[in-house]
Amino acid sequence: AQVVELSGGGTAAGSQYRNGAKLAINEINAAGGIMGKKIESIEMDTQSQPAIAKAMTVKAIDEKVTAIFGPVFSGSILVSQTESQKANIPNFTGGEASNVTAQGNPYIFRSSFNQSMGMPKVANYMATDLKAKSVVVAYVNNDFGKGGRDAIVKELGARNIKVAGDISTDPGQVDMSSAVLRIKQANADALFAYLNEEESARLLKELRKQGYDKPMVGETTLMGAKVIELAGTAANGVRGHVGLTADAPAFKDFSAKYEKEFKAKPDHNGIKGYFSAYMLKAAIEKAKSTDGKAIAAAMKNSCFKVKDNPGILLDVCFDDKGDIDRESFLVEVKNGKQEVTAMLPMINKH
Amino acid sequence: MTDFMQLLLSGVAMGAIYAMAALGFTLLWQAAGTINFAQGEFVMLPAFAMLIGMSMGLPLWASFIVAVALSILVLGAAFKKWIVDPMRGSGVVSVVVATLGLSIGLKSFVKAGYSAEPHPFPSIFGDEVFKLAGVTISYSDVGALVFAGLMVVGLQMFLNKTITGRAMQAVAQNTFSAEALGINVKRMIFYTFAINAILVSVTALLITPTYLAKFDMGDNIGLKAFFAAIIGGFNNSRGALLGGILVGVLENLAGAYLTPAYKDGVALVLFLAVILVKPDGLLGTPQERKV
Amino acid sequence: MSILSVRDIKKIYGAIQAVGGVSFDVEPGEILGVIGPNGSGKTTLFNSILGQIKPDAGKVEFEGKDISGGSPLELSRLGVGRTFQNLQVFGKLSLRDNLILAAQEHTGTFWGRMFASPDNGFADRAQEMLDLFRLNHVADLPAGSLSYGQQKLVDIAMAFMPKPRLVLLDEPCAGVNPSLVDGLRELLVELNKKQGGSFIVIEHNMDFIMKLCHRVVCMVEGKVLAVGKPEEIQGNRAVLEAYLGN
Amino acid sequence: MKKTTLLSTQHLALLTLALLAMCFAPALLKTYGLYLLTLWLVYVIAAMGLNLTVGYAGLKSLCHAGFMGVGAYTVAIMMKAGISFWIASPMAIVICFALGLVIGFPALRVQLHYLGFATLGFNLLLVLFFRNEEWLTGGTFGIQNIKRPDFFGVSLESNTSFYFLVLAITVIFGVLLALLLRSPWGRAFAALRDNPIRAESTGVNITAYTLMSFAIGAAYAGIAGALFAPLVNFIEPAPFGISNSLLFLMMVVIGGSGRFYGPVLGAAIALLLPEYLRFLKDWYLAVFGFTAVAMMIWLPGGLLSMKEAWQLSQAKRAAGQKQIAEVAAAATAKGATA
Amino acid sequence: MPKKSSGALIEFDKVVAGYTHLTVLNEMTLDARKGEITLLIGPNGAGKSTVLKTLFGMLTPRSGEVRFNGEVINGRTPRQLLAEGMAFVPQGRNLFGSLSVLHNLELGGLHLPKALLRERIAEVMELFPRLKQRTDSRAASLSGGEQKQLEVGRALLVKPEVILIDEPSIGLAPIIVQDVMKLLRKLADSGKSVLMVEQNVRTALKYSDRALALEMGRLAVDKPAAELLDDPNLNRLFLGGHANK
Ligand SMILES: Nc1ncnc2c1ncn2[C@@H]1O[C@H](COP(=O)(O)OP(=O)(O)OP(=O)(O)O)[C@@H](O)[C@H]1O
Ligand SMILES: Nc1ncnc2c1ncn2[C@@H]1O[C@H](COP(=O)(O)OP(=O)(O)OP(=O)(O)O)[C@@H](O)[C@H]1O
Ligand SMILES: [Mg+2]
Ligand SMILES: [Mg+2]
Repeated sequence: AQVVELSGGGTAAGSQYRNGAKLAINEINAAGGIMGKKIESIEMDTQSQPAIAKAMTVKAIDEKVTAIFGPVFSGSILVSQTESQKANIPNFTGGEASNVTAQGNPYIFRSSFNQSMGMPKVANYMATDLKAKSVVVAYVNNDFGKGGRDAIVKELGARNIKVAGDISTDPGQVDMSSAVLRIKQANADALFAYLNEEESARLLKELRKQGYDKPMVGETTLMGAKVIELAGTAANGVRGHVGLTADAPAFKDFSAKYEKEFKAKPDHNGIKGYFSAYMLKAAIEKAKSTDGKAIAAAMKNSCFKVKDNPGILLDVCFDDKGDIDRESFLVEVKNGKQEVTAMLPMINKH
Repeated sequence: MTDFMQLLLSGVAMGAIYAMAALGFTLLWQAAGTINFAQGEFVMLPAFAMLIGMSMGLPLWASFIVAVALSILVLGAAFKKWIVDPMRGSGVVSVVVATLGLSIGLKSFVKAGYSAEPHPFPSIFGDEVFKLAGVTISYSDVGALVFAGLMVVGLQMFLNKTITGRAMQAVAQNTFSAEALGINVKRMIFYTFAINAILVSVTALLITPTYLAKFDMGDNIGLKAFFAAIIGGFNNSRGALLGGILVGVLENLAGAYLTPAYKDGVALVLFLAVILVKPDGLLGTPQERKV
Repeated sequence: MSILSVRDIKKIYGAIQAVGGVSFDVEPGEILGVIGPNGSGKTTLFNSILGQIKPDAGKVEFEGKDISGGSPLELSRLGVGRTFQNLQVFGKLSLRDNLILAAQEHTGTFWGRMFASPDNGFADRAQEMLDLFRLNHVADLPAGSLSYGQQKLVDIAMAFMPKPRLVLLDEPCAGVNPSLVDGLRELLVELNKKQGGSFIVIEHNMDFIMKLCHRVVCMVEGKVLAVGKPEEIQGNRAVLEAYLGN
Repeated sequence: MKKTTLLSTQHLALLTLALLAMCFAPALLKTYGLYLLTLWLVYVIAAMGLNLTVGYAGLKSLCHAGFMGVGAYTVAIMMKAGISFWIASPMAIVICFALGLVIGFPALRVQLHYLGFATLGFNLLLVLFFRNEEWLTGGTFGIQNIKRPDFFGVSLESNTSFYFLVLAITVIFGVLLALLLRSPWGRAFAALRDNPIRAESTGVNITAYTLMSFAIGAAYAGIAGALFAPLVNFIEPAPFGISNSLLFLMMVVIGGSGRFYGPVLGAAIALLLPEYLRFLKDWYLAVFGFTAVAMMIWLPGGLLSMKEAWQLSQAKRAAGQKQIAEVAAAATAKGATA
Repeated sequence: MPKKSSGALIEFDKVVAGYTHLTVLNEMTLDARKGEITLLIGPNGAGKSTVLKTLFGMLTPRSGEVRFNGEVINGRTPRQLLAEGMAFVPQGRNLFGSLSVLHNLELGGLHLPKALLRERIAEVMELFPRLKQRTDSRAASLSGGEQKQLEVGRALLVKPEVILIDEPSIGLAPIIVQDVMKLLRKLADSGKSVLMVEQNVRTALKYSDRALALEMGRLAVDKPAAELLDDPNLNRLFLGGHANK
């Protein structure tokens, strides 16, 4: 089952995730299913509310599903994963907040980096490539942004980079002028921005308007396709680290299929959904069982290769907590396109 | 100082946007005695209408005209016929809940039928900016302010200086007597909603470049506009402009100099201060004598 | 000592002086009439005395106690009742509930009423009033659906429910059938005689005022034009000219 | 007050039947159904409180989800600090009651939509507080792993036992509300709604009753929140935002505001209807929204006014009465309250 | 059912009408003639206002016929009747509170040519000097009697063929009552017709041609006004008990 945000605050992310997974499931079914069986999938909207997420999760469990995809929002995952844990059902999530896998739940698996794993890469980049001595951090005041902010501040500290400013913005904030003003006043060597796509676009536009000229660094959500579409030329020059990007060569095919199917560009959430479905397939095939315990066991502490499972797009490894590791990218936006400037290897050698 | 001016200016531009949305509320209150919780969605719909128009190859101005026509038809005539008329005399709260339902319905409808994602929207004033005394100003900021001013003055004149405008107010205040005096009540109500339809279309044209076309873009607009309308005075169109600009500016100043975390609370604090001191809003006329 | 003493009440609305310095006393057991042309400030005077509006100046004493600036609530609790010129009933409540409501807050404590019997012991008194004003047949209809005159009667009945010591009546006869007007007058006289209740009555019905009142105040343009016995007022040239016509 | 008996026999029979059904429901439902049923009861408690404020006392309060949040956070924070649920939940009620008194203050100054927005604003402030005061509320991360309470050593951790706890509390608070509404207070609240000016001059302390209607309404939201937190095991700011306050208003009005069972029905519609519509996939919320509109058009007085609406239409047909007479009646009623 | 028209201007023929849960008029039969002031009297709740509302199309009779100029008008809307020259001044508050006195008057004469409207407004102001002093005040700020003056003035603006007027004397000072009565008399003398409800019976009778007394939704008395004024039983008519059981 897919328990995702299809209405409320997380709609955009949830819809992408759902679409990605749907695409993968259709492909898998068209190719004969998993171990000869077609996948049935139910979609459930959490309305971006944990209470409903919980209802949907128990509903999915009542219907004896093999695995649960989602939710994307960290708060909702926290609720739904306790339920899926009780029922021994593997639960794939798109959330990045660190605490998701800190609960010691053997059935939770990420489809994207834990913030505490992605941020070191960004911090390294700022320290070595940009040689920044001070950084101003702008983040969106929700669990996603706050978690990222906490992680990066820690990493920057570890590298002796000064946090010259710590600026929060509201989810859905429209007017970024005061935030940009504060960014300028911080007078740091670089800006690290960690906001959702829409707000990122607005921030970039306002930065451009007020003539900000320092390096602008971010994570996935600062330079996704959507941001570039919304911010236009204002996105040029943005760079940073992404775990998943539709513009990397490995995702080109997927991108094209997604665009054809849904008339919209996929973002990292779309990839996560797509990946999750194929990951489940790989795990079931490895476990040779649809039993939740067996699937989970097949994934813990093990790696999967693209050459065996083309759908997972990149080689991945899971650790014992369900955190994911895989290659990632350094990118820069040039002429309205995201360009990959470097591939970063997995953090741990598996 | 430049920083301060920059903030002030951005605030005024933002405020103009709030004001335009607030204007619709004051209109519906003065001329139809209704509160429309779907007003934000009423702005969202023309935005999408224009988006669809443009995706079919129409230029922006042509899409705008189409959107206005559609708005008058759907948000004016159909809304009046299917929701306002049947609910006449059933009390403000029932109407409020109906428009709440409508707001949920319209949002979800656009989401399911079009897309859940935000879409960029071109500005009629372009993206250019110019500098004045160190302050960066964009043409769309100026445009929004000018339009808001024009709309406010125009609406105020229409409601108070023309006999049709006054007849519309009369209908809102006392439908029974209006009917007994031979005022064409149904037509007046239609005018009200048709004007509102035009207002929201213009608003959509001006604010969507900033807000981005998204199914839930109305949430934020609606709320701020309400506070702006009440701060300025619900029964006065000029109040909407004053209220909007006050909210816009103070929000910006608070975001920069106080705490950005409570930026959204600024409109509220201002609002509370105003209603406690002057319950009818800054420019509102006092309530009627009670006994 | 007078039951009510009003000193120099003033109320100005923009350019209009609604009440421009009015003073008078009401003796215990007195029925005082207030007359005057439309817009002469009678209702505004009432509202100022009762705290419904805040006068710009002036002092009001009830039974020797300064009540200037007191709220309608305090006055009601002190035993001052009133009726309204415009219909003021609880439109959605039944007539009986209207009556009980008018009295229920006058006994017991605020918290005690949370646990009190639903009618707080006023059912009988309400029934008495219903009989008196011939409203029995509509007693359980919502008050808002009564005819104008009937609502007016409800308003009057409500003022008398808690047995007030002083009642201010604002045009009680307007829209009331002549036979009931006579009944109302008899009621007031009786209450006045038996219980020593005092009344101030605004009326445009001269017949009623002249037969009922011990003393009449005539207001014009917010000021007292004349005070005196009904006969004196009736014969007063200035009053005739400004108000009564002929 | 014509009725001398507490309840008519018919009413009593129906009520008993409904309660019996509620008692046997867990046997027939799976986890999902039971969870939903419990959530519904929690919403019913909250909506009953709002019905008192909005439906009976006529004060447009749009802060109800905020109050519920305060209740939920109070319980969550206290339980995390090791304090028993049985101490924490009365605290939640007390704190919400006090907060209701505070937030009732604007109601003394302003009315109608002004009041609605003042309270909506408070709700906004509360959410900002929940979100920003991370030291206390866990900020946007929320508070996790909220345990369900024990009852004299019996664990209520299981879904069924927790359901019965919520059911018992719902019934207790329902009865309390019914008693309150029967007392002179109930009539005073109605007076407040109908004509506050007249009410004051008949000795009704509108200040006190206004504040009490807010405070008691808030207290109901508080207990609802206190149950919500252990039910979901996790709280964060989102469920206590303004959109849920609006949803509560919708529950009350769609069910029938100022009618005792209105919230029971309204909460069922607002919570369960979307669930039933889920088979419509992407469209379900759109259909739900439009259904709500249609219901309001059809029965502006709420679902429970169905019987009267039908009688009215029959009588109207018989009396040949036009819409305009209704308008006239409304106008007089308004004139009387204005 | 007899459908004979008596040639009167307004006729009620066995009209049954009322409100949702209540029948007020029980086979009411009455008529009013052109060029006369017809006075409707009766106890509170007798159904006087209901007669006027039914006539003006705000209630539709359940059975029976309402005729105007010999034509059956059951079910016509107020707008149609207005166009045919009928005007109605209801009981209670019927002003547009936040509009000024002048604008309230203007809305009473929406269909008059501009110049004529101005002239008529001037006439009304002449008649009610108090309104002249308060031309630009919001209607809601006026005193009770001033509001009534405004309402009556507003209805008289269009000089309707038939004016239905419900208790014009409520709240008016005696002098003004006289003025209004004289004015209505003048209208009637010039060929217009007036159907008036009044509780201020003795004064109203002096200016009326005919008096109809209602009792519990029925016509109890139909006499020339002068005759009734001298009737020693006048008071009995008002003691007629309740309108409905
Ligand atoms: N709130 C207000 N704003 C402006 N003017 C007011 C207000 N209240 C009263 N007035 C004016 O004050 C004057 C006195 O009004 P008031 O109601 O006291 O008269 P009244 O003597 O009761 O007249 P009536 O016999 O017509 O009832 C009137 O001219 C009225 O227009
Ligand atoms: N809007 C209404 N809804 C229901 N019943 C009504 C309504 N208006 C009047 N009635 C009832 O109809 C009856 C007649 O009312 P109506 O207003 O015609 O009386 P009336 O003769 O004009 O009395 P009054 O002299 O008091 O104005 C009354 O019993 C009243 O309760
Ligand atoms: Mg008066
Ligand atoms: Mg009448």
